[in-house]
Amino acid sequence: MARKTHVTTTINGEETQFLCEPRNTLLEVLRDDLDLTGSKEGCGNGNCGACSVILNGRVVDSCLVLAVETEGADVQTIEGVATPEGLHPLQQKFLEHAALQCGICTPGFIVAAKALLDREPNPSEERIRLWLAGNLCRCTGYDKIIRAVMDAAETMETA
Amino acid sequence: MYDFEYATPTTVDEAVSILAENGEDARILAGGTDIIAQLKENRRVKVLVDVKKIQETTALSYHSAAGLSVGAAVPCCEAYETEEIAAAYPGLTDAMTLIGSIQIQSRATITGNLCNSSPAADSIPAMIALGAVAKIVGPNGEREVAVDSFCTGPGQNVLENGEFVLSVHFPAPAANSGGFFLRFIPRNEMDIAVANAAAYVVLNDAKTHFESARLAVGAVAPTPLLIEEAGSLLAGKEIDDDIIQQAADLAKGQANPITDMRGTVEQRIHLAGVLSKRAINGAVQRAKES
Amino acid sequence: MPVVWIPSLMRSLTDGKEQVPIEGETLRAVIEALESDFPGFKARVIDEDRIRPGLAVSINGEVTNEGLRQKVGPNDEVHFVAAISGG
Amino acid sequence: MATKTEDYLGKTDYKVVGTRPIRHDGTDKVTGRAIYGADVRMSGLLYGKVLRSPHAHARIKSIDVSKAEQHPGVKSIITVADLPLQEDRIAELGEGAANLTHLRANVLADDKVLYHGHAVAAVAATSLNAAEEALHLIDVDYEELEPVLDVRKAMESDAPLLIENQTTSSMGEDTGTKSNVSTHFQHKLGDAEAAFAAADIVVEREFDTATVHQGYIETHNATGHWSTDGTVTVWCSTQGSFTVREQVAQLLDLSVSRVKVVPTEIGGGFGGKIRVYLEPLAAVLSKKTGRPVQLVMTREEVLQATGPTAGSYIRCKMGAKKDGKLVAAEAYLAYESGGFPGAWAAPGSMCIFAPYDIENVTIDGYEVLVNKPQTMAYRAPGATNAAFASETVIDEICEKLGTDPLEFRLANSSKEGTRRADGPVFPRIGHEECLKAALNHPHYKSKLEGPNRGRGVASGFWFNVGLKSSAAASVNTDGTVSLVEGSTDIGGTRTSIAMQLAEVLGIPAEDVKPSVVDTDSVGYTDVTGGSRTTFATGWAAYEAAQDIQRQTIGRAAKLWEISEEDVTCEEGVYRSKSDPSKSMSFKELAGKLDDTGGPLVGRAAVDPAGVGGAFATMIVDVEIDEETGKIQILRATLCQDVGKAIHPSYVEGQMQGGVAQGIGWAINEEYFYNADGRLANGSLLDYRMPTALDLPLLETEIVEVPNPGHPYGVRGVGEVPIIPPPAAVANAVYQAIGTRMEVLPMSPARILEALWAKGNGKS
Repeated sequence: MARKTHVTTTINGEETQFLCEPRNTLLEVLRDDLDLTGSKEGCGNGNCGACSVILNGRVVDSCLVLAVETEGADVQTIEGVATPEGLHPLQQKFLEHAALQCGICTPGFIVAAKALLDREPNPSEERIRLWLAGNLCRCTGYDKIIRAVMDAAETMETA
Repeated sequence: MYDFEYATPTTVDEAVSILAENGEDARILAGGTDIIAQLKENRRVKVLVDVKKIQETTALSYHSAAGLSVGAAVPCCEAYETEEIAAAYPGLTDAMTLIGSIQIQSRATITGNLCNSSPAADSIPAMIALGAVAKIVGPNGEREVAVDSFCTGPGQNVLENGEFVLSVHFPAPAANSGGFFLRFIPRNEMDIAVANAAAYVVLNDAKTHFESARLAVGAVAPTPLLIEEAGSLLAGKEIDDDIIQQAADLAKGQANPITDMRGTVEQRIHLAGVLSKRAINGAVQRAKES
Repeated sequence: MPVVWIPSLMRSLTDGKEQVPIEGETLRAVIEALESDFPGFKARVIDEDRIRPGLAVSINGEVTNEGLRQKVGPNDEVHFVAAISGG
Repeated sequence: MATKTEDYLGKTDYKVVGTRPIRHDGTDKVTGRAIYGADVRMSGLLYGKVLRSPHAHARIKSIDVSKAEQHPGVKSIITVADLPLQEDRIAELGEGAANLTHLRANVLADDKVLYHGHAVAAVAATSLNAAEEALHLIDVDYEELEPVLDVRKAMESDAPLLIENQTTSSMGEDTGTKSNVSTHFQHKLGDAEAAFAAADIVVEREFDTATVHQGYIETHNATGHWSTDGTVTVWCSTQGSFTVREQVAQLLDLSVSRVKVVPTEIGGGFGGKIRVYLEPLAAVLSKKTGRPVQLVMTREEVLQATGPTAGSYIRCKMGAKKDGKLVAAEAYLAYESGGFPGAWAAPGSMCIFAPYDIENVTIDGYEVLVNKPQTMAYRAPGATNAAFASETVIDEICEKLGTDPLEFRLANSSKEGTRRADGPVFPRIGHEECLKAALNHPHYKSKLEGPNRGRGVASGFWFNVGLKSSAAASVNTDGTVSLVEGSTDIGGTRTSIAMQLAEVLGIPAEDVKPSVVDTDSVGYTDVTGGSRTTFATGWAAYEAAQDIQRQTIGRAAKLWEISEEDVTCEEGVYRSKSDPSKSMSFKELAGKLDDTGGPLVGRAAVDPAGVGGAFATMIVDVEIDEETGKIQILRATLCQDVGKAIHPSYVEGQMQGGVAQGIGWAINEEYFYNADGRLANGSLLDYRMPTALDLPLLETEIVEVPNPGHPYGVRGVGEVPIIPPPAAVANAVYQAIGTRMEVLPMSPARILEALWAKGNGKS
């Protein structure tokens, strides 16, 4: 049995410690050790975006990050997007626009879209499509997702 | 995934000695977007050397006179989000904004793209066109290798045992210059290039003639190619469609691709011409606007 | 009298007849009657006292879920069609 | 009092139906709380992995697991010998019929592997990595055989046989000849030969379509626990918990009551999550280890070894008179069924000419074994391939006649009373209405200008199905209703089902609390597939509501001490006919249940007839890069007859999703096999599904021709939208570059070749 490394990181604002093998990805640790199963594995090699998390302010595919790399890092997952006060505007708009069908890609889309709106509060449709091109959705044809993100951006701007 | 060890050297020497000791069994981890995917495909590695703790790898510097230096662990997004860099090296930015998704660009590095040495790598032709040089460190100290002679075959390069690329350097852009990179993929994002091309041109002050030009193409040969003859052809010539087409035809002539699921020999040769023409035109346009 | 439309690949049994009017108040009775007129018919559509898996019977365009017990009216059209499920 | 179907059908003042409430499971899904199959966690869980064949076609000479068994962490390894032998018989498995020996041999290969990725053995270990390492230690001795990957080659008499005793069955008759062709069927209407002879214009073309995958983002998974009491529980993402129960029970020789299937949330299916792959393995590995076992496929495994849809070869010939009347049609459809029989040529052949009233038709369909994974349904299975052929041929006839392609379709459209080629006569259908909607759509009326641009149209038909559903609803004292149902919710059906119950009871959709429950907790319910869920399970909910309403009327009568006949109920308000002062809402009545007889439960189980077939017509604009051959979709509009849209947002979503998949199928998606039969593109990088950047906003025009067979007129919406896109895109490509595309996908390489063939584009 491979020896494990002790890692201290901040996940959704809370200092978190875990043990992992070097070969464990961040996604595996989130899901299997920390019970944060909101991040999904759709492909395992960075081609679908379902496992998107924000690592030190940047959206990444957590399936392509080793957990040992996150020592001292700041990680935000889908579980940290809503607050006790309520849903994030993106989450609210996804619901209002019916921007999800099966919902498996939804956490990844919301995390990736949040990373965009955190940086660029008022992106164009084209910009949103480009930014979200790394997140595959097979149910919606993206139409309602794009509309939801645009609407969320607008809501956040006026708020 | 097979088990492996994880090392986080904090100095170049430390990294070099781990690499030298383990030979082929050691691989570098920077952005991880290639190596982790390969490990998942059961590639065996004894030790993964995370170079991100080595200060030099995370350095990113740009001076209008000295040019650009990109550390081996600098992710694409960090480079292209630096406005002066994006403005000075639009051709490189084209490539860096096309590698994978935003998620990939948050991690992937141009050094990693270079060292993975895929014939279809997106940033390599862009680097070649810009005359980039890789700074290699190893047991025998430092050496510099031009990116255009770095790759030696699919997945193969000039790195010797114990060596790794510490950073990539780009000369300062000349006055009246412009760079451009593009690729052809069946989708609009998230794809491996069927073919790609990059051009860097320097125009005369009147912006009517080429002073010099560098054209590079990818995915049409075992390694990305610098089309030197295209540069020689264009230098001193007046800018017109005909001469650009001739330069593009030179790229076609040098293309020596394979047929695989991503493209056929014929398609790739054809695209080498189409993309070269578009790259040169794009670079000229940018040079004119500069 | 109900009319049974004979699947084209079974018309060799019915001397090429495409439609056969035949007496019967249930699907079972209709098939038995066809069997007596055209020996071998029954075995092609019935398996262990059920409509063959993969096959469905449509009465006036409506696929029956009552199997051989399905009532057949005097003006009904009976078709043997492929059972469709879908994705 | 509204209790009869007629009272609801065609109403224009529904209170709930046709509105857009937020889905009940929405918050869980946008916050990451929803539990999908791979999210199931339990104590003592072991991790399983499957060893898969590296060969497309080989005989297994031996399997040696002894080294792997010694690997640290490994708890059990199974092969096909651990699955009970099955007799060679066809069993109804709750979703179509299947041959049990084939099902068993697909779950774990028997004496042969029939495709690259075919499961050979399965391991359970204490960690995923240990299980994976053990796979490398299993020694399988294969004798490689020649693979056959092309449907036409597989049909040749000297082709290598996949299943050596396979013969061809034709409508219950066996040819007795050994062949890879498992099934041949035929539909004949009128005299096509004579009609072609009399036709003024005849167009015939041949088409090939590649194998494509449903591409759901969630990979297959199963968690099994075999309890010491002899019962088995399986948690999994499935379109049909009851069919999984049936399949697991049959494969493991158990009575169905010993198997409980707990459907988790499901991350997409589109027809691909109906057959079992991992579920029996999880159960058997759990039996052997005494611990729960979870297996989750990688993406590569999904692409290699689950059920993509059939690649096909189709010949299609159609004839028309100068006056624009279609008079004859003929089709030959050969569909790949993969390594085991059972493909989708049957529905393909029943759909190919269904949108049109043609009196003389001959259709021959063949299902053919090839060394690819056993095909599975994919959204209107078989129909998309078929429509690509027929709708392209029709476009060419329109061109030859100089007729507008929508007007031509309208003039020849099937309508109520039209006889289908497979015999039956259409009831009320809405193809004409779809075509009219397309003709009047701003998209069709807009001008498309610019070089290398083209506009194409196409129609599609899909049957939809009914099948069985159950629902139970209990009234809570706060006036809400808890609804349990068995249809796994892939696209918001909890809500569309709950709305149908709410409409009857006159309560808001939000006051219904729908839950999808396990196979022990609700009556039998067929799969979420066949566009049936909102139709049939919605119907069950409607009936359960009627059951509640019959009882609430009784309760009101009791409360007011009047006769039931004196009570009316309209939109959730109960009144006494004789005493207008007596009135109360459903909510008020719910608060008084305790005083009037205690708990109140409504229930229903249905197996409805009255399925309404669905049509859709698409308009698409494309632009082609003449130098690269790449198609850009500029604008896409789908006009679809949905019967009645219960929740329009999710109806639009189905339409858009189907169109997106159809566009992917049209332009990029395909399985690439090497000459030796190995899948070369088992990843989402090289299996190119559309990204957000590949599609425009997708316009939808909901056409509502209520289905007289359903209380609210629902037809079902999920499947038909995937049918028109490939043909519509092909027709648009023709307008753009003047070449008829006969191969799917119309990848840049193929378009480029077409351009070169015309002498264009090659620099």
